[in-house]
Amino acid sequence: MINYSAFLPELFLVMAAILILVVELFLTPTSRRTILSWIAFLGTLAALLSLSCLSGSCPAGCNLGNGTEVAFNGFLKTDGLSLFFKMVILLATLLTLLMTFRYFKTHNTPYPAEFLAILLFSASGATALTSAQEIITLYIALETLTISSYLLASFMKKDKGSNEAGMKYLLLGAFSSALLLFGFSYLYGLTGTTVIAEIAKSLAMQASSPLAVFALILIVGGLAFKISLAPFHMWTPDVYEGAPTPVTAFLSVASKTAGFAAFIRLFWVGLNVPALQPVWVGLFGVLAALSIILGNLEAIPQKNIKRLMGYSSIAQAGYISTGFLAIGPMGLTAVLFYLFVYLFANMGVFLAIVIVSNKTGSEQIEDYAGMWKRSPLIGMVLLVCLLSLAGVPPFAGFSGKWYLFGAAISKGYVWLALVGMSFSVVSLYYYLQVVRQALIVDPKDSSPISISPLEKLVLVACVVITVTLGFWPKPVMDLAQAAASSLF
Amino acid sequence: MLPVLATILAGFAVTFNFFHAASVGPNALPLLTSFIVIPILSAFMILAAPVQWTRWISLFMASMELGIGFKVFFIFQTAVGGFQFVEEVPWLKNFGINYILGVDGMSALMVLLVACVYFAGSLISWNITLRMKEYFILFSLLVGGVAGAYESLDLFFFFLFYEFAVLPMYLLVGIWGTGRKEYAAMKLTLMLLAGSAFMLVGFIAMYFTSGVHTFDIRILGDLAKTGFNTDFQKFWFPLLFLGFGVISAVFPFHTWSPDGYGSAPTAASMLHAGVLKSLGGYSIIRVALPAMPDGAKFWLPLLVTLSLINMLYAAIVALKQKDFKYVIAYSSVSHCGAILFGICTLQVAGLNGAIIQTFSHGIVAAMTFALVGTVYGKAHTRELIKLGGLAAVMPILGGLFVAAAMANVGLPGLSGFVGEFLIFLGAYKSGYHGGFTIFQTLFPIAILAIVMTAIYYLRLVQMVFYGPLKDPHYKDEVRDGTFIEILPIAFLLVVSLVVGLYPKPFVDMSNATIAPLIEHIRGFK
Amino acid sequence: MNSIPVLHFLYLSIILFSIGLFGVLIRKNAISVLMGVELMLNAVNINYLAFAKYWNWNTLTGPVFVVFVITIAAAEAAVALAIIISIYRQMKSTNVDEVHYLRG
Amino acid sequence: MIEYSWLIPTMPALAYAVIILFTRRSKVLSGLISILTMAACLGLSVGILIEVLAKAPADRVISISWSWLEIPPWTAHVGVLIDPLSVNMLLVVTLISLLVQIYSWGYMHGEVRFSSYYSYLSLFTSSMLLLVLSNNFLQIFVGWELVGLCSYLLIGFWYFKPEAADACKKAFVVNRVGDMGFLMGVITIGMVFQTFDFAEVEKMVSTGVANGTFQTGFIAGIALLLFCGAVGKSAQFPLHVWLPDAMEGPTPVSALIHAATMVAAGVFMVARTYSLFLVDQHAMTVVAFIGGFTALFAASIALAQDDIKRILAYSTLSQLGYMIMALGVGGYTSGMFHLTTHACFKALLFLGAGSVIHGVHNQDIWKMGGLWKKMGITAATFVIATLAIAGIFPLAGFWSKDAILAAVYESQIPGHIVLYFAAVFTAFLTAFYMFRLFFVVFTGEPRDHHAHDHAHESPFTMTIPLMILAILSISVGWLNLPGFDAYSKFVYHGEFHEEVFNWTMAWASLLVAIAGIILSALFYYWKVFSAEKTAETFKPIYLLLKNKYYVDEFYGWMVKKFVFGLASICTWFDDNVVDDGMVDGSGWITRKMGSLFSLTQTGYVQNYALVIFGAVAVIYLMVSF
Repeated sequence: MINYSAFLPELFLVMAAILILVVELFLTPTSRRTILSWIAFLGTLAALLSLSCLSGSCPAGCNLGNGTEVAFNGFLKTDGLSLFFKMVILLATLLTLLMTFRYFKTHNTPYPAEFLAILLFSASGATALTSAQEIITLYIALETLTISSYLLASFMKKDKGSNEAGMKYLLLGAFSSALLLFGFSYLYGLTGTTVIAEIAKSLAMQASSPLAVFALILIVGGLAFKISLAPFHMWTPDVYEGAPTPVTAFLSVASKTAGFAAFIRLFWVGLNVPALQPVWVGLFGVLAALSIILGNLEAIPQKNIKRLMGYSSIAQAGYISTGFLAIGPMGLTAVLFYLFVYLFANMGVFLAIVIVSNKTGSEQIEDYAGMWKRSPLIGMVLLVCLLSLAGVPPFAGFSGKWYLFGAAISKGYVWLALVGMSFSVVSLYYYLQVVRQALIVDPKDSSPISISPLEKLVLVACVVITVTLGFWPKPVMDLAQAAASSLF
Repeated sequence: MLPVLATILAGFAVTFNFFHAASVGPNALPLLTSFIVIPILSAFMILAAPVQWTRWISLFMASMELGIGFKVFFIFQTAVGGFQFVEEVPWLKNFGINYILGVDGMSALMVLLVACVYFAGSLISWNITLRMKEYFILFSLLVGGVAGAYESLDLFFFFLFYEFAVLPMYLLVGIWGTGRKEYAAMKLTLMLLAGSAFMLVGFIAMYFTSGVHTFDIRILGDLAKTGFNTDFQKFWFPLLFLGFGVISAVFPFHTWSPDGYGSAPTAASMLHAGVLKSLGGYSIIRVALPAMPDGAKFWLPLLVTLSLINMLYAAIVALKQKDFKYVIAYSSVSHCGAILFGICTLQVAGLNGAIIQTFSHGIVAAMTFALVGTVYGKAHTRELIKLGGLAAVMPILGGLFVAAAMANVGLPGLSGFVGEFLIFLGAYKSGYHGGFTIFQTLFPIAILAIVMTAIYYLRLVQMVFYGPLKDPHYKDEVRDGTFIEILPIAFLLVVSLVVGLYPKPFVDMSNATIAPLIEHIRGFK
Repeated sequence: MNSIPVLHFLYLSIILFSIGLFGVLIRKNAISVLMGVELMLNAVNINYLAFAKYWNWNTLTGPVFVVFVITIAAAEAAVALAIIISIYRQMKSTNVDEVHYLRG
Repeated sequence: MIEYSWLIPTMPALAYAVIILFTRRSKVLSGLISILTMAACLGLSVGILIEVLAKAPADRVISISWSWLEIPPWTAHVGVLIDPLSVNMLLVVTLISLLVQIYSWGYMHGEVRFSSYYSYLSLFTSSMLLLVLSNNFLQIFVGWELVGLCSYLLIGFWYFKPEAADACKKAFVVNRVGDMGFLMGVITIGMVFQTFDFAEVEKMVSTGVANGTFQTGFIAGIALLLFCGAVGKSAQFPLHVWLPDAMEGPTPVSALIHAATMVAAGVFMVARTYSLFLVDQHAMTVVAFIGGFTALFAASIALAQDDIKRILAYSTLSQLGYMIMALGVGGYTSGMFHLTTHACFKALLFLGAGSVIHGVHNQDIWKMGGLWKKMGITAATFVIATLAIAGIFPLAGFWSKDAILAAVYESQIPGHIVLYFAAVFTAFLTAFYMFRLFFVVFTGEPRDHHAHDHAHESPFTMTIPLMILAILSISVGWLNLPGFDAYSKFVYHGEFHEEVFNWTMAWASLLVAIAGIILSALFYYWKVFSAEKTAETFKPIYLLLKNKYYVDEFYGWMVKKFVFGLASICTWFDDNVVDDGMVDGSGWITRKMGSLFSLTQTGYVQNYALVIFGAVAVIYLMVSF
């Protein structure tokens, strides 16, 4: 008897995807595709709601779960941690869907159904990844996520950029997952098991061997690619720029989150052994610093806002890694909280980008001039979300950074915190360039930008959440702590 | 005129009387919280209300703020001392963050200062027309941030409010500024935040090193003996001093200040120069000194030199400025140097002087910037060569400017004198009692600064107001200040006069903070 | 079968992996790059089987993994070819160096 | 009466506030308010005088204090000190101010800013009285600065005149230089003795010196620091340059501030802190010689000036030098006595000059002449004052000046003989240039007929003060008639000791003075000698004197070269090195690095792959080795 509730959200997603594909068969090419959007939306929503049921706090009082669900004799375990990750990912998916509706108004494609389906598939991959307790499962989930996102990235067949993005993402992704697998294979060779907890056990018994280190580094390389940690970050700007904007948004949040989930499972559980731990902790210190520095520096000269966001996301990965260094509940809490904050800030920005580029057809920063006149709301969103990313009070990014660096410093990484803080000043420079265009410069053409009520709602929500979490982080912090406690 | 006065009185009366009954005693009304909330609330009200109400809302709220400011000042029990009206709300237990507000003598003065400048500022901005709503919203938010920074006793919230105040400044300068406004805005923001980067790391380091895992300033202050060993203090004090120093434009990190103030809109430069800038010295006294006295003493030679350079160097540079407002900006830098100098004396008199000077500089700088802004609004230029003889067409403003200049020069009877005098006393004393003898040689140099100040301010008066009327058009075009323009300036002048004529209550208040602090510090090497 | 020690398999897989790597880094044709990746994956497979032999066959872990790898590699290849085709449609070439419009 | 003494400085201050805030519109009201307050002050002062005289000499010192600011254990007070010295000053100040204010009614008639003028006068008097009544160093410094402010405002009263604008700035800054020293002195006192109170400090000094806690040199140092202030305020060499320029202000102001009262504040301050000076003879010597030198120096300059007010200004300098010298040689009483008499006749001279200027609208003495017939009262009073300052028997100047000469002669300080002869020679010069002034202005033929025809006697508001002052200039000296000695019995430092009047010396100086008068008569009345010819013969000396020894030029050069030179250097440094270099430079570098690094994003997919592989390889090598 399989415990379905362990992968209930994934089920919802997959079923929704299949349903979409099936329904699509019955539609004439001319008929409207809104129903598909609804299916996708509801499916994701259902998955999201199922999380609260699984966490044992169902509003309807169903007793589906009590926080931890295990299936496939332990290969798939849905605990508090993975629930939190799933929540972030699903929220990201929801917002991505919203963007998609807007996006396809102008960039129309003959295959909306496929797009939605693939999006849901890759979302399901991401969510599954967060609860994988075993390497094969982890790998499969990962590939489900990435392979579908290759497709998503290159979905606009007529668009050069999209194609190029798809190709680069694919080749490099395949390459890095090859490295990852190679590393896994040696891990298997060293331990004879693929269950992460078992690996930890058997590694703890043996001394550090060059082979183990080799495997470790291969794994770091393969996974760091997914969260675009320097120097494995180089695909990020190109793909972010080329891919359709909703996909960029999805990648920047969902797949990053999944990547971090994988990291935490593998390293904090599997490789957290005396022999190896110092190696990878030090390694991550370097990588984090490198991504913070490179990401922020290279973002400065950018003209295209999506590319800018690409670089910024590299830097953000670096920040999150500083928390990842501090093994322990505090670090984990910080990471989770920051991911949540990052979700809304980033999504807000990308939604704004989609809306604006729908109107102006441009993604150049200087075309954001005079948003304060054309659409004050978007100006507001850019101000709040970007500055939250820069970590300026009173926005959530600030408290997020405070906890991250706090965690890092608590483990003695003062230098890393100093680097991070100094370069968040640099980041402020390029974020403010956008804000400057949006709020200070006068518009070239001051035709107002129309926003649908739903989008208004979401934008406002992003702003409100980002501001409130700056002042009143408690609710989310409690959630994150609960999640973290499931690991320690 | 009448409606304005009515609004002011109404607003003032509301808070001043409302808090009367309840604000003393253990479970008081949240006096301090409301002091932060009012400006932020006014921002939201302005956002919601139709545009023609904007100025009135802002004025009303500012008057309410003024009421609270005076309330705090009056009902603060100097004899009792310590932190009063404390409000404590647990925020994030496991991160040791609590929402703690409270004022001791020093911050009570600062609260009054904030209130006064906010009030004057919202009057000075009366004639803003461009994007009026946004202007007043940002302005109020700025005040909210500053107010919070002066009241919080928790490093997290201190930092949060401080940077919260920096942000609106960027837009205020960028949108409503003059000259190279965007450059200035970016420079100001980046330099201030760069400084604060060190602060943040330092705070967190204190948090973990202290061992008790708290951001409560009161507790951290007492940990100097047990919590922080000398090496820690030696390492972190300079970084904190740097972070705080950038706020109060310590050499060589002062250049944001002339450009920033040079191009900021009047009210913004008033608030920034008058209130936000003073945060630097304030936080050194509040955070750095109590927690790291050894570090302070170790680095004293360097810090003293820096502050002296600030005083003299800025004064000298001010001598050559061609822009009316730049002179004022540099003079404000120079005065902040005096404040730092007073802090570096580590003497009762000197530190009291620093606080009084902080207060006085706040009031006086605000007054001076208000004057410059008003004159600029009438003469449409700030180039000193083009101005001249304006006293003929604007006698009242001219007279007020002379008064402001004298206050800056440190003329007895105005607030400037008290602070400077105490600072020099402290400087001498810390030399005399065999403590830090470098002062005995340095304080004559410090006093030299008052001569320099006199020179450049009188030069300013002469170039702008005295002599024959440079531009004949002014004769019939330029009028003297209107009631609305005069009111805030006169108000600030009166405050400065009161401090100058009867400093006792103010000094008592600051001493309520300083005397224990000195006792605390004296126990160290 | 038992005569061949595990180490030899590992050498083989390393060699294979390197060849694949070489292909990925050097070959200009997108298809060949893809094939390079496939080679690398195959090296992985060899590893797994070798290690599976080294530990014990009964827990099927190694072989199962190999099966999954092959499947996923196939899926990957399918997607890859689709993308490469649509690129070819656009720029009449599959040379990876000609696809560098996104940069800087 | 004494318990109301605090009213004396407060009332004028209130008058100032009232005028500034309310009655600016109405000239009459403002003027009346100001004058009446001053009358009230005078009345109070007289009352206080009577009360003090009633007391026995021992308990004539009353001091009242209120706490001004406290930093335990250390307190600064604001207070009132009534003793003969302050009473003396009170009378001088209130009396002269009253007269000058009455006089100004006529003189400033038709001035647009009449009200502000009177408000400033009130403010000045109030701060002057604050200074005079102060019982501690801090308060005296406060008053000191405030009178400086008023003098700034009043010199620059006609701010639209560029000269006035320059002059007031100069006056303020030069005074500030002196005040620097003063401030240091005050701070040192405050910190060393933990109090500012005169009496306590005096006590501590006397005991401390006795039991050797303080070595005399230290006290002398403090005394000299204080003296810096006096040098600035009383315009002694080398800080004398501001006073002549201060004549740009309205003439009554010059009479009140820059002749009778404020400039005397320096002398008063030295007298007030006398015990500090007495500790060490070197300090006294410095004081004496600076005074003596200034006296001679200024007198010699006065010989070659043409502007009626500037001549008087230099004579003021020289007379102040006299007083300082007197204090320096220990002639406390004589110094203060000369201060008092000088206040009367110098005020008279200035007011007379004012009335002349009022008549002829001109200040150059070579455009005047023969005014005797036109303006009789002015001329008559003027000649009295001239005789008084020349020190002619039995006018006021005679008695005070001779007292000083005697003091110098009998003093113990090294080189007092030199001082004595310098003083005598100064007396001669004084007589000479004062009568030169008188003859040129009032006697002979009118030189500028147009001006002469329009010349007229001033209104009674102006002439009445002149007459009162004339009477005083004659009679004040009699307070100290030999044997009577009312003044020296009243104002003295330490123990009162009888001074026998030295008649021979008196006659000698009288002869010198008369000689001076006759010589100037030969030049400018009978025209036996030709001034022009003499100037030709001694051209270098003449030019030197005419250009005031080029001191102003020297200072101007110094300021230009050093202060502004330094300023331009610093400004350059600030703009280029600190701002463009450090701040913008770091920004520039960051941006450049950004664009540099972004070059690594070549867009070639295989480069990226290579980087990934390379990174893995490098990391592995780094970790394993």
